[in-house]
This record gives sequence, C-alpha cells and structure tokens, in this order.
Amino acid sequence: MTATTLYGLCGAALVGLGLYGLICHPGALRKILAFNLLGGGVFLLFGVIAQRGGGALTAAGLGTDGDPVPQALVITGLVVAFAATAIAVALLRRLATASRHSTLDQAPPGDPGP
Amino acid sequence: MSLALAADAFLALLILGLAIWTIAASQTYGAVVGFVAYGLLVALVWVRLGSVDVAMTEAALGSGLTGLLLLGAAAHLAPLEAAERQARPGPWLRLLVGALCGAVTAVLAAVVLSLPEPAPTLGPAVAEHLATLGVRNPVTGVLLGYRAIDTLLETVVLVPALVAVWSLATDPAWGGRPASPGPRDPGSALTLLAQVLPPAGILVGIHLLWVGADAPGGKFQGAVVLAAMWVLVLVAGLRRPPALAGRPLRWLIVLGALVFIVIGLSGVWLAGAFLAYPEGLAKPMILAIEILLTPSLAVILGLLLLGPPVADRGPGT
Amino acid sequence: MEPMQSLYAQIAALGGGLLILPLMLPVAGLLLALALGGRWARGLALTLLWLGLAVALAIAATVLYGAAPLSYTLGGWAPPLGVALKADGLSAVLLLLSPGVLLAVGHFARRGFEPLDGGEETRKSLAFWVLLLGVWAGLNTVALAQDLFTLFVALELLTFSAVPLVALDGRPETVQAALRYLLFALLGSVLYLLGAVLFYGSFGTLDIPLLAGRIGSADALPPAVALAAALMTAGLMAKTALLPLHLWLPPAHAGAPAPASAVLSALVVKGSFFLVLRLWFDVIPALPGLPAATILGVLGACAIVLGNLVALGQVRLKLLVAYSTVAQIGYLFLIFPLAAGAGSGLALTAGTLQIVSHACAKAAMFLAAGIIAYALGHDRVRDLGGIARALPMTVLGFALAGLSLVGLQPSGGYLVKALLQSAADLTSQGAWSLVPLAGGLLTAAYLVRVLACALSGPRPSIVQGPSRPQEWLVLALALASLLLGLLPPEVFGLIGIGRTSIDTAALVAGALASAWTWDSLTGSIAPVLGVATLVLLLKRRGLPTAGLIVTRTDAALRQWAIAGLSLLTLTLGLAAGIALGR
Amino acid sequence: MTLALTLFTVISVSLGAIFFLAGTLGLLRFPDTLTRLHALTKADNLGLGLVVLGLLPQVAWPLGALKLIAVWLLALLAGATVGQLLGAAVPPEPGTPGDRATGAEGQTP
Repeated sequence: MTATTLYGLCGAALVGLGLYGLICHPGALRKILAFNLLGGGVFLLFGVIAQRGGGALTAAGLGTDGDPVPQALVITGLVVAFAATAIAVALLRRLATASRHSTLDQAPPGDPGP
Repeated sequence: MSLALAADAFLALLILGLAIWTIAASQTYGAVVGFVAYGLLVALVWVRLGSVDVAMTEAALGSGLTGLLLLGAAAHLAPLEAAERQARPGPWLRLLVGALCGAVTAVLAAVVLSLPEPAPTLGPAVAEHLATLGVRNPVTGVLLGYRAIDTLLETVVLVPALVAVWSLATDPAWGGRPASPGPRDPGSALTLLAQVLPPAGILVGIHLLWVGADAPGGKFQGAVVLAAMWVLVLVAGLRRPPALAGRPLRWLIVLGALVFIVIGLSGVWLAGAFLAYPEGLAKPMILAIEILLTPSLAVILGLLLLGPPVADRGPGT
Repeated sequence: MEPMQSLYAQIAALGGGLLILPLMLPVAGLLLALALGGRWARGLALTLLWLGLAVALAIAATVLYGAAPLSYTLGGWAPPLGVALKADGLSAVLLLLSPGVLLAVGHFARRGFEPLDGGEETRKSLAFWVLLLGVWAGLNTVALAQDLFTLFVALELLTFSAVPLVALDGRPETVQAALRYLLFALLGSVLYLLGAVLFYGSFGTLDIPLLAGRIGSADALPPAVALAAALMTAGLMAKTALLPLHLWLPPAHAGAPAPASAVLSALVVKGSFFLVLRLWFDVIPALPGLPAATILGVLGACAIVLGNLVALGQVRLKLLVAYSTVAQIGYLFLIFPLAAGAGSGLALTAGTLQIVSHACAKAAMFLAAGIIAYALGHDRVRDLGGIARALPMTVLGFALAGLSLVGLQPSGGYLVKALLQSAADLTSQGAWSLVPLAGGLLTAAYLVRVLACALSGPRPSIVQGPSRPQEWLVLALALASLLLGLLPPEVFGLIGIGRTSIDTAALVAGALASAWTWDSLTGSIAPVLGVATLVLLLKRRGLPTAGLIVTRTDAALRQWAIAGLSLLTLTLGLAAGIALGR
Repeated sequence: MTLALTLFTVISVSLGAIFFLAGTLGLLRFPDTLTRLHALTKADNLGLGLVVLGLLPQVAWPLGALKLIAVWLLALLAGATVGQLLGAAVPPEPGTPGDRATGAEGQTP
C-alpha cells in the first residue's frame, strides 16, 4: 500500500464524484465544476502511472523522477480543460443574461425561429 | 516510512473531503471556494508524485485561473440558483446514478490496483535521447521535442476556443472591449497590490520560462503567471481591457503558433522531418519557440478569462 | 496507365511528407484568418479548401495506385517516443470527404457570412470561417494521427470549433443547445482520455500499431484493457450521439444556421465515429467478442427505428432532418456485430460508404431545409404548401437526397444496404438485414410526408429567395450521394488499402452485381410506393396514438440525468461484454 | 553544529504550527467576520514566518532561502490585501465605531 496506489484510489474516487456531480446536479455551473473534478481525477491517474514508471530518470540524474511522457500529456490536458471551461462559462453567462436560465433541461422562452 | 504514508493518506482524505464539499455544497459560491482549495491541494499531490512541472500548472491554471473564472460566474449566476433546484432529478434517479458511479469507481480502482507490476515506462527512452535535444528537463524535452505536434495542436486549439468565446458577443459589440473584470471602486488595497505585485510576478514568469529548459518550469507555467498578473491589473482597474479588433492584438495571439509552424517546417529541410531540430541547433530553436509562445499564451489565457466583447463604451463598464 | 504509375511513384517517393500538408494547411489558415480579420477570412478559407482538396486527391491516388498506406514520423522520432502520421484507405476517404463537403457548404455560405460592403469585419464573417477551418483541421488530424492522445487533442479541436457554430445566431435556445452539446461532448472526451490513460498504464505506449501488436501478442490481457476499450467506445458514442446518448443532437443541429447544421451533421459527428472504427478495427481487432458488438448493433437498430419514427412526427423541417441524422447514425453502428469473423471486410466497407453517402445526402438536406426556412420565414412542415412551385430545384435536391437515404438503386444508401445484407448472409446473422429494410421504409415515410406537403397548395410568397449557385450546390451534393453506386468499383478498392486480405473493390462489385436485376429493382421500389400511398392516406388523420408513445420515450431519453444514466450503464455493460467475450 | 540547527528548525516549525492552530481556533470561535479576519491574518502570517524561519537552515543558501522568504512576503502582501477587501465588503453592525449609518466617521473605502 504505497503512496502511489493511495493516490490512484483517490483519483478513481474523484472520477466517480465528478461523474455523479456532472450527471445529477441541475445547475450548469455545478456541472462545469464537476467536470473539472472529473478531469482532475483522470489527470491524477495519469500522474500515478507516471510515478509508477519513474526511477529510471533519477538514476540518470536528470530532472524530476517519474515517466515524463504522462506529465507532458497532463500539462497539455490541463490547458485544454481550461479552454473548455472558459467556453462553457461564456456560454452559460450568455444563456443566463439572455433567458434567466442556468439549467440544461428547462427550455428557455424564445420562438423556434428558422 | 509510515509517517510519510500517514501524511499522504491525510492529504488524500482532505482532497476527497473538499471534493465531496464541492459536489454537495448547497451554495455555488461556497462550492467554488472549496474547489480552489481542492486545486491547491491537488498541486501538493503532484509534488508528492514527483511531477513538479504539473504541480505548478495545476496550482496556477487548474485552481488559480479556473477558480477566478468560476468565481466570477458564481457571483453572476447567484440570483438564478433558487430556480435551479426545481430541475433536480428525483431521489431514486440520483440514488441509481450514485450507485453506478460507485460501481465505475470500484472497477476503476480495482483496475488501477492490478496494473502490471514492472510498470511499462518511456522514462529510460526519453532520458537516453535527451542529450540530442540539448535540454535537461525531460518534460520540456517531451513537450517540444518528441511530441511537439501535441503542443502545437494544443496551442492551435486555443484559437477556436477564443473565437468561440468572442462569437457570443452581440453584433454591435463586435471588436469592442470585454467588460472589466474588477469591481466598480476596487479600493486602495487592491490598487496597491496591483502596483506592487506585477513587477515581481512578471520577473517570476520570465524566470519560469527561462529555467524550464533545464529544471521544472516552462512556457505554460510562465504564461499562466504572466496572464495572472495582467488580469490582476485589469481587476484593479488600472488598465482597460484591450479592443479585440486591434490588429496588433490579433497578430500577438497567433504569433507563437505561427513561429512554431515556421520552425517546424524549417525542420523538413534542415533536419529531414517536420518538427525536427537540426543537430546542435535544437536548444536555441526550442528556446526561440518557448520565448515567442509565452506572450501569445499569456494573452490568449487572459482573453479567455475576460470573455466576449461588450459595447465599446468609455472606461471599463 | 504507365506514366500515371511513375507519377505516383514520385509522389510516394516524397514519402509521407505529403501528409504534413493536410495537417498544416487548415492550421495555418485558421491562424492567418484570425490575424488578417473578417475581410480576408472567407477568401483565405475557400482557397485553402480548394488546395486541400487537391492535396487529398493526390494522397488518395498515391495510396490507391501504390496499394500501400503512406506514413510519416513527426520530428524524426519513431513511436513509442514520437507521434506518427499514417494515411491508409480509411484516412484517404475522410481526407477527401472533408474538403469536398466543406467546399460545398463554404460556397453556399458566401452569401450570409460575408464581411460588410466596406470590407469591415462582422461577428459572423470572422467566426464562421475561422471555425470552419477549425473543423477541417480537427477532421484531418483525426484522419491521420496514429497516437491516441494526439487524437484526443484533435477531438477537442473538432468540438471547440463545432460548439460555437450551433450558437452562431445567438438565440437563447441555441445557446442552451450549444452548452448541452459542449458538456456532453466533454463528458465523452474525458471518458475517452480515461481509456487512453489505462492503455498507457498497461502497455507503455499510445501508438495504435504498437498497441495493437502488444495487445495481440499478450497472452493474459490485464483487465484494464476491457475497461479502457469500453470507456473509449462509450465516450466516442456520446460524441457521436448514438441513441440513447442523442439528447444534444436534435436541438443543436436544428438550431444552428443552415451551413453550420450541414457541417455538424455531415462531418463533425463522423469524426468521433471514425475513431470508433480505428479502435475496433485497428487497436483491438480480435478482442471485443460478439456480446459487446451485439450491444452496439442493438443500439444501432433502436436508433434507426426510433429515430425515423420520431422524425416522422416532427413539426419543424430542421428537427425532422436532425432526427434523420440520429437514425442514420444507427446504420454506422449496425456494422459491428456483422464484422465478426469473415464479415469484417464487408462491414468496414459498408461503414465507410455510409459515412460518405450520409455526409453528402445530409448536407444537401440541411442546406435545402435552410433555403426553405429563409424563403418562407418558418419551417413548419404542415405549412410548406406549394414551396415546390416556388423553389423547384431546392425541393428536387431535398427529394434526391432523401431517396439516397431511403436506399434506391444507384445511391450510396443502396450500396450500404446491399453490403450489410451480404455481410449478414456471410456471417449467418440474417436478423440484422431486416433493420436496414425497415429503416429504408420509415425514411421513405417521412420523405413522402414532406414532399406531399411541399407539392400541395398554391405558390407561397417568398420572403428571401436563394441565389442560383446555392440551389446548384444543393443539387450537386444530393446527386453525389445518389450516384455513388455508379463509380467504377476500383475506386472503392481505396477503402481496404492498409488492411490485410480485404479486397473492397471486389466486395462492392459483388454487391452491385445484382443491383439492376428486375426483382431487386421491384424489391426496393415497390415497398417504397406502398409506404407512400399509406402515408398519403394517413396524412389527413394526423398522428396515430403510437406516435405519442414514441415521442414520449424520446423526450424521456433526452433528459440529461437519464442520458447520463444510460452512458454509465453502457460503459459498464460494454466492459462486462468485452471481458466475457474473450 | 547541525544538531543545533535541526533543533532550531524543529522548535521554530512547531511554534509556527501552534500559531496556525491558534489562528484556526480563532476562525472557529470568534463571533463575527471582522474578528475572525483579524485572528486569521495575524496568526497565520506569524505562523508562516516562523515556519519559514525554521526551514532557512535546511535550504540551499542563498537561492533557496531567498525563494522561501519571497513566499512569505507574497503571503503577507496577499493576506493584508484580502483582509482589507473582505473588511471593506462586510457591512459593519449598528453601534460599532465603523458604522456609517449612525453618522460615525467610517474608515475611507
């Protein structure tokens, strides 16, 4: 039961929590929050896999230990997740100002134009 | 050793507690504050997992800028919160979804525990060829050397994301200035912070960029710190958000990615493959890409935070 | 053929270098269009699309005549360290299809998304063209990349460019539809990423050929593989809007402006399905047994039946066409149970042809629906009275595209039905061949309903008529899908290149052999006429009660919590199916 | 020599931890926002200062030490600013000196 597997279980729990929040919470902002938790959980699993693959680099005396490929992928994933959150928040703020709505199921007023 | 394990266990439990608070809190604003704290603790976990580059990115971007974005949205959407509760799914449905999420977590945890024991890794392969790239930080080596296409595509993904945010403006407001993110009268304390901190922040950002070649750091972390400083100045109202139709701003946004493509294409003739670096010239080229990419990324991340343009009326409305 | 051979030899000698162009053309265009601004964005996009079509033709010709896929290692680092690009038959088809359909949609959108007279940039004139190039860049990267994480970034590029297209008009319900689409697509891509994480954790590489080799040669597969394949498949199904995960598609595709709806339905949805093909045919070909494939097949069949039935009852034309997309996506997933064992060549060819045929037909239908909606100011099917007299070519284009979806003789739809039929016979799973027949009849039903409304009644007053080229484009797209079967069979050989022992040219020729016999002609036209008369009789008596049950189940399925629940059950079901199938 | 240094570190860091504990106790126990704010900013800044002081000998001199001190200064600056902003945002209860409603001279925003 090393620290790595501990964080692996923590990541898996975060994925479950994020999925629950993303599916069950009516408010769109809470869904965006849950999406960030879910993404964080997946990246944590990536980090655990990076840590398991470590050791070789410390032997070579280079930079941080751990497999650098998953670390690079997580950095790229974080920036993509931020862009996704920025678009979602912009859409939600526009929806709230335009139709006083902030959920996905209730149909906002407005004629179904062409 | 068990003391460190106890510390890790305590940290993991703290993170799960904050995550449960983020999901279960009744008030959205409180949930977002919990999320920011959760993000900072996850950055601590990344340090424990030996990924310092990711720890910096998670702290600055994952909980810092994302937290600022969500705090602004939570404040903006507070009046609509009461109406959201009617749309809550029924208790039985929530129970069923909870059970299935539990099942997914259990299966995932079992699978993670049973990952093959001699963990397959690309660490040695990265370490072996790192010398030819001239950088000593393996993560920068992967980001700009072996998998340069991912970094290029990821910088390019930010451009449609930015246009997506801008396209939500009303037609007359197009090309105008985004709303200023700060309060009407920010008060002397915030103005003082916005005057004292940015010089040091910009220095830290550039240091992160520069040190990234050989030690944990790099362009994403530097760009995020620079973007944070810019947004701090805007929140304090010392500067107005830029007009989005400005030609120089548009070129600054695409400058980094264009230079990346030009250097990549030069690799076809100089080093025999797209995104390859000629012998001996790898480090200067990588640094050139990083130095030119950082301002672009900082501007894009800041503009993503500011949101779509509002009508171009007077000082920040 | 001799000089041609040497020409392709020279192009092939260029090595995979040719593969950089489809990647960099849209990306450079995207960046320059933003920097140069709305004045130049349209011109830049259209010229690059023409250039891209030429490059795609060169690649397809080289792959076809070289009879071998083109590959290229980026940065000179071979996988697993680096990322490789590969253009096999499947990629060449998608590389050709994307610029083709985008050019038609781009020229259709010259009017309506152009800068102001003084060349001054407007919101729509910049956003539409930058996002169109973003969609193209995403699709080309999905076609070429051989690394699961690069494919993840390509999917995100595709989604970030498609979501704002939905809300380009700015109406509140389209903004809500765009937000629902974005959140569900993000849920899908996170599950896909989780699958990629588990693959990397088990095999230490994300490169498709290496992964396939290590999965194939591993004797005791770790349990992570079954869960990873299930997660990736479920995530991609959510992004492809396969029933019951289709909650976001109808409001998003119906609410978007006409050219955007065409791009969304014809191409964006196909990008994520392309990755399902890559996953099931390239990464884990032998792994998922019949149980998991049957789950996909059953969902496809339900999508065909329920999607068409709900389309039959729709009030608005654009929603009808959107539900037709939900149904046609069912055909794509019908191929997986038929791909078991000997049928895999037939199934793969059927899936690829369905991608091409549906893309052209659906683009034509959405553009025609857009023209009708602008001309009448509304798109209520019941009040389309006499539009056929006012816009004859548009309604003709709509009808021809509809006939292709029904699956009449020379059309792509017929080819897909014939291939599925022979795959079902080959793998002795006859039951599956009934579903395309039922789908064809239901498609004929709602097509006849629309045409009946369009032909009856006096000529209406036109609010804003389309320009002549716009109508020609609709006709061209419809004919492209209708006459797909007339292409020489060798061209279809392109699909099988890069896969061992699949001669798709012969398979298509076999399926076409019985196309023009008397009994197959009557076999496909007679039931359509029967359905047509039935619909005309029923038209006056309105929706039978059965229709209410169908619309109510669809409305229930399209609630967010229920869709999330179905996604979780599907993920666990697929994981169990794959684990049991071994 | 190193024994004295490590001893100094242990004492200083544990003192800092105690101050953090005091600050958190103040957060839970004090009645209203302003007093909680007071407790937090005072105790945590001092606690962090002691922890940084304690860690100075363990860290590579001079770069590591300067970074630690920079962290402490940033925490001070941020804590003070946030304290001011939260203080200004909280409406003072009637009758207390800072109350503008009863015409008493309030602190300038």
